[in-house]
Amino acid sequence: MISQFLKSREAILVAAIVSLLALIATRFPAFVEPGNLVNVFNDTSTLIILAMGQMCVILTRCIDLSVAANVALTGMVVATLNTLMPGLPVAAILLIALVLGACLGAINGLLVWKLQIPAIVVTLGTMTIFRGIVFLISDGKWINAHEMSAGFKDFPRMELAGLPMLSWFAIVVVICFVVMINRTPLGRSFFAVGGNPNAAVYTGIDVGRTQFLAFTISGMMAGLTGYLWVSRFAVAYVDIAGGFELEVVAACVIGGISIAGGVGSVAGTLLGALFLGVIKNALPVINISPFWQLAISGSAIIIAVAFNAQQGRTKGRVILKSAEHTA
Amino acid sequence: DDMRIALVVKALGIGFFEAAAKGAEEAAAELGGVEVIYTGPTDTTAEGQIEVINSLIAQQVDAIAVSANDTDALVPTLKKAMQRGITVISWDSGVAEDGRQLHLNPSSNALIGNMIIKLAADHMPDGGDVAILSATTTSTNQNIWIEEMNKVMGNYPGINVVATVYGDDLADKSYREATGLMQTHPDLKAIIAPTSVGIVAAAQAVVDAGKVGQVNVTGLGLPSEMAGAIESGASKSFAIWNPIDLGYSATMLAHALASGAAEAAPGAEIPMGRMGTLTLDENTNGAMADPFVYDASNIEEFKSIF
Amino acid sequence: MTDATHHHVPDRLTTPLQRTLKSWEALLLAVAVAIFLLNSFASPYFLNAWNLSDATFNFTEKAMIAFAMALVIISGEIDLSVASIIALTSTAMGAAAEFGVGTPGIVAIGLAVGLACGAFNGALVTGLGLPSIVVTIGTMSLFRGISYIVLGDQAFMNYPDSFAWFGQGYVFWVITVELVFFFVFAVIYGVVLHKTNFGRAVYSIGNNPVGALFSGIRVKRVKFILFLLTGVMAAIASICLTSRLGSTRPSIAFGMELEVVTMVVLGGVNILGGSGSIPGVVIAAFVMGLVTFGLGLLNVPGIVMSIFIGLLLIGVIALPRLFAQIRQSRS
Amino acid sequence: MYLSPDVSKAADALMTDPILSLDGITKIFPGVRALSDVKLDLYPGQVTALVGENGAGKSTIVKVLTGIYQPEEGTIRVDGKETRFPTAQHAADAGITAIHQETVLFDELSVAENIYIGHAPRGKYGLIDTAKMRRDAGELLDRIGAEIDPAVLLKDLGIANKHLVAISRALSIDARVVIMDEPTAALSQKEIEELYELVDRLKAEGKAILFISHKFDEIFRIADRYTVFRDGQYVGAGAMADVTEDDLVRLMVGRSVENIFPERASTAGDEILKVDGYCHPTEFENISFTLRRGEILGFYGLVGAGRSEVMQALFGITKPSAGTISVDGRARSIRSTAEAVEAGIVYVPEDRGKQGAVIGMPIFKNVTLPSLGRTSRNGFTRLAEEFALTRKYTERLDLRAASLDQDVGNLSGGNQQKVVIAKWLATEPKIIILDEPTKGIDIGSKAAVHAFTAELAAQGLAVIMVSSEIPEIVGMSDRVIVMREGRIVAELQGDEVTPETLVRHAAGISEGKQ
Ligand SMILES: Nc1ncnc2c1ncn2[C@@H]1O[C@H](COP(=O)(O)OP(=O)(O)OP(=O)(O)O)[C@@H](O)[C@H]1O
Ligand SMILES: Nc1ncnc2c1ncn2[C@@H]1O[C@H](COP(=O)(O)OP(=O)(O)OP(=O)(O)O)[C@@H](O)[C@H]1O
Ligand SMILES: [Mg+2]
Ligand SMILES: [Mg+2]
Repeated sequence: MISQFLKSREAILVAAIVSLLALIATRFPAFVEPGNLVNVFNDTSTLIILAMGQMCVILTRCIDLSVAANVALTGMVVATLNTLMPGLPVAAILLIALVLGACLGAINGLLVWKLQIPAIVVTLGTMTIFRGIVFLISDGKWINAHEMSAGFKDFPRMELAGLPMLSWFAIVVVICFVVMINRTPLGRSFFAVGGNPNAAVYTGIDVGRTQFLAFTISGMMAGLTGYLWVSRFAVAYVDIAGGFELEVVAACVIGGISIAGGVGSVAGTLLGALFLGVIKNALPVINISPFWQLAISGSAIIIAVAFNAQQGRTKGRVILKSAEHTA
Repeated sequence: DDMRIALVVKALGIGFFEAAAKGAEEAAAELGGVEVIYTGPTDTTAEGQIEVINSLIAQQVDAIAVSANDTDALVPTLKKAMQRGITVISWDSGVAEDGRQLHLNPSSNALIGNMIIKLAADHMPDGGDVAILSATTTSTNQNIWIEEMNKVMGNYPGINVVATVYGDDLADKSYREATGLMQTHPDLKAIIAPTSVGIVAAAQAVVDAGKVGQVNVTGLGLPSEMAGAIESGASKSFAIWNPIDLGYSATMLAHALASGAAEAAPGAEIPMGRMGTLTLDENTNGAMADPFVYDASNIEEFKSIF
Repeated sequence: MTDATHHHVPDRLTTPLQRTLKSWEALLLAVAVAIFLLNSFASPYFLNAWNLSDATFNFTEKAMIAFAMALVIISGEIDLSVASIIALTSTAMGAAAEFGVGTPGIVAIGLAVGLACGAFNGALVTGLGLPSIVVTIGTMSLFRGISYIVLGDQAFMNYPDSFAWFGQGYVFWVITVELVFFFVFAVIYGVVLHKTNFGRAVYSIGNNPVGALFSGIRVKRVKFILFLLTGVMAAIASICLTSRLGSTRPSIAFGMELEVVTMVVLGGVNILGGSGSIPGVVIAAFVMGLVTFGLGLLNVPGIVMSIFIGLLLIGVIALPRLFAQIRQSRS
Repeated sequence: MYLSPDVSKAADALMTDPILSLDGITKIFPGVRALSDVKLDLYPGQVTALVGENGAGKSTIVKVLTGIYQPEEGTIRVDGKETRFPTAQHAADAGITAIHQETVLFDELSVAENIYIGHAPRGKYGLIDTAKMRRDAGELLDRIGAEIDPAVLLKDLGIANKHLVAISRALSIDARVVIMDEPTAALSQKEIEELYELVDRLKAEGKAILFISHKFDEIFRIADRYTVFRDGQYVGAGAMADVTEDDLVRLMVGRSVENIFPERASTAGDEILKVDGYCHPTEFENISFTLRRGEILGFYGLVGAGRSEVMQALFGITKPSAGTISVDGRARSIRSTAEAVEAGIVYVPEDRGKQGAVIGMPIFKNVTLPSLGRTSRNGFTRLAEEFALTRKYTERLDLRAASLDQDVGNLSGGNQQKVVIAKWLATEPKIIILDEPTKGIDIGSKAAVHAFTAELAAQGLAVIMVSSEIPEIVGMSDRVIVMREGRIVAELQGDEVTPETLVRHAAGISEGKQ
């Protein structure tokens, strides 16, 4: 069991993150202080939440490029609602964000399910459409901190047991996904649909419906993130989370979710997101010129993926008895 | 036919430019027979602005007044516009000399450079570390102001600029950069953000880091967007020129040139309605007015205006 | 089996005309014509040779990359790093120009860097067997990142005057150099994809890479060449764009990769590989160019245009399927 | 045919009511009428064999029965009551379970999950009860005598064990009707025997069994009744006891198939291929043999012996770690499939759908893919030449298709195989490797493939034929090489080639023990 874990992708990611932290600590010891690690986790929370949703989609052999636009749209809607009805309680805002996000995800899902349009095409389209709608409903204008109610802005910052609410959201989402992925028929059917869609049909799993649900879940996470993002940065505008979709996909892939579907784990995804989060937070503080950051994170993605692939490479079949021990 | 003047901004949706558009409309109303086309890309890219300008050329507008995302990249397109008989001026963020007839600086660059460091220094009697949070690496005006600021640093002994970072005029990136600054430089006394997006994000980051009173955020911002930061104390003061006046003046200048009432030559004096006249220097640059400082005493009054 | 009575198997059941009429390209052409007509009615400035000529800049550079991208996508891969290759090649060319290299030298350096970027992608994809979508998400950051390292907040703008020919020159009347490039490459890529053995290999790989390998196709070599081609086409687009802008910043062409992919998909190329055509991509380029130019004349903000493009992308694929489903459920 | 008194038992069976009864079923695919107006009855406690040529529609009716396809017309009755199966789940709920022809399993899920996906036992809060699922799976696997840990991932199993998992999955549903579509194709002799026992047990439990197979010995061993389809149509049914093999074949093919293995005189000429000391780190070692012009060299072994791996190395798919090869006396290094084709070595793979045909491309483009150099000029394709070349070889093989422009994916297995063979013949190779050329192919096409193979050899082509079917090996080969666990263990010639010696070498049973 333990030796199996040590050889797993998750263990390697843990090792990578730990050595990364050690490396950073040599240049900037304060980075690894618990307080700062909490900050890093908090900052990575949105990436974690989105990556969880994206994981479901990628497991079913699809991809959701519209998550960042969904974040922007949901964020703008809840921010607008907040300016119009400052009294609306945060619970209601959260509910609206979840439902709206899920609906947007369901649109993607329906197009994939009912019309069998490839997911990358659907979400490439909805990504621009969602952002366009943000522009239309906001008329291109920003909603700034002073226009938002205090309750709206303060919620993700509220601390519970030393952790901000934003972090707690990420933790709860991860726990929910662990249960959902491992212990519910839906979670298992994600693997079945992505691993072997033909076979899934034979076992009575509706491939399209499962993909639809994956998109809906991804959308719901994007909706949740929409509120968290807007309230955390206290601003809503067309371009928020611009280009974030690729970072979310990168987190999944680094975490060992196979882009071909059917392979991956919640723990891997979480670690993939944390890996990126640590890099992103560390680069500005260890005095690396801002101009180096892009190249470094690009290299990190390539190296992680090359490493992952080397790890997961099928070694071919072992037929020779003499080869069995070495393999 | 109405004279059509296009006000091309860095990106649609930014409060500062929305206010400028108001000023442009005011000028148009005052002049009469002028139609203002307020347009721009949706993200701050030169390519986006070029596409917009190309379609303005196609519409044969009479004048283009642009706040540029890139000093140089717009030049060929704007040159083409001028070849087709369109008056081209830049305002706020300038275009290289070849690409426009004149440039309207919101204020003198030297003055702004001095202003932003002075605002920080005023609240740092014992000196200390300051850092700069800029917009994109390609933003013309930010780069110039920072350069001007560096020139006068000698006048502020004890104050060190320890870092310059770029938030790309994105709220989240600016926020993260500001957070990074406070971590790397625990003794940081002030963050100077000469951009209206960055300054708001930096103020939020200071509040979230619990460093209100420790780190002062200052620079250039809009009263409407900065009201919260002043209230929370994250920012003690900041400056800005009046964007309404800026849009108004740009429109007046464009009209004057396009109607042939004035010519953009070094030393020329061009009337700008209620804003007086603009005097062009040898590079056909002119400056509008001094930036105005906002703090707790006057923020209430201005926050509903722009 | 020689004695068995032979069943006659005809070559084909449809005529070329039938296939053309039923094709995606025909549908798309109808869309293009409709947009053209709508534009002519909507704006008095639309039907003007110079304006239409200016409008071609909206798509020529993207389309040149789209041709190579179409081949990559048909082969079942994707290259998201093209916009970053533009940035890196432009930076290299700018640096060369700073050192006083002449136009031919600048162009040569641009092409070489594009080739190198393509080779890097190709090596990672074919050599290490990594999924191209992930590799190119990585190199997308890496290539542009290198550009940022070199340039930082600076710009290169000392291009020789003759360099302006590529992006600002006219060959004849309103016919721009870029438009000529566009047509030349359309023909080259159309012939390569549809009329050569190489093109056939690309299709076979996209339909079934294992089957192609087991049929004696050099799958890795073909894929590697395809990545080289996108690298080179990105370099050529970079030459045009840099020449048109007259300067280089590391943020050049930011986000262009998705527009290129959109153009390819709108052109009827199956994103999952195996089918698609160059004429389709050519028409898609015109459709996108006409939509953005037509809406631009009405001063519609770019982001609203992108709603139209997004709707077009989904609609053009969804509507025929929707009608087919409705027809099926009726019968 | 008349009922003799000694088959009255079989006649009795006709008296019981069927559990499941299909009538007038029609299923149409674009351009293909896969089933037209067929009927099929399944009776409790009896095994019904469904036989027919490739493409007769056997698998299609299985899919109709299990809710994967919806028929255009016809009725399905369970216990006399008419029902419909809109999804696979509905069929399962009605007590119908199937072992499909394709493996319908999931590599990344555990064995237990593979068995129970879709109907996993639930525990608290409706969550899957993993522990119970593993226990139940373990019991099921025990029941069929499989020694497989239910917790391991499916991808870690060999092909035979995967098949056992598929069988367990079918049994995990408490079914009254069990369908087996060519269940023995991937199993070894021992496992096949165990499967027969299982079928007997299920019969005793009163289940109705539908058994699809191309192997006649198997059908006569376990079936009680038969139903025959031909070209998507029902042609007959009855009791097994009333028919002979010849009768069945006549029903299936519409004519009698005389001689399965062609008479052929050995035509072996000069040595054309010499393989010396081929090794691979994990797959095989020290493979040396020679091949002569006009010779058919059989490669026999149990499934998993590594024959395909050796052949794929010869064809340039995998690289050997040591060893040399020479073709026509010239040393060659084959590092890619393209080089293998250049050297005149071609390979008809075992896995037709994945490796053989390029599904999604039309027949003619498949056939000319490796011969483009011949049909093109200066690298430019010429369609007329392509059609001509395709026609030449597909006609020789009597390919049945709507047109040469048709997608190979719409062809039946046997016809796909013909396209793949045509593709290679068009390259005019020197050496052709046939990997399980008749696997899953009906008896009529099988005879055609055998005749054709003999013809190729007679024309001077050197043939390597990998096969797990002993009659085929014995009937066709001039010489046989037997492999076990990645090694050559015997080379047999002439009278030495008997079923007994083949089995003994392949299983590693020493002379003495025998
Ligand atoms: N999804 C499909 N689309 C189009 N045609 C199909 C499809 N599935 C089957 N067919 C066609 O239907 C016919 C019957 O195929 P089926 O698989 O039922 O044959 P089979 O009797 O099982 O043959 P085999 O013995 O080779 O397994 C064939 O002509 C086949 O090409
Ligand atoms: N563990 C496995 N999982 C999935 N498929 C397998 C597995 N092992 C073998 N197969 C497939 O089963 C088929 C037949 O078995 P296999 O290829 O193992 O035999 P082999 O090693 O080629 O030896 P031989 O050709 O001597 O039977 C092939 O298509 C092969 O790809
Ligand atoms: Mg079948
Ligand atoms: Mg085999």
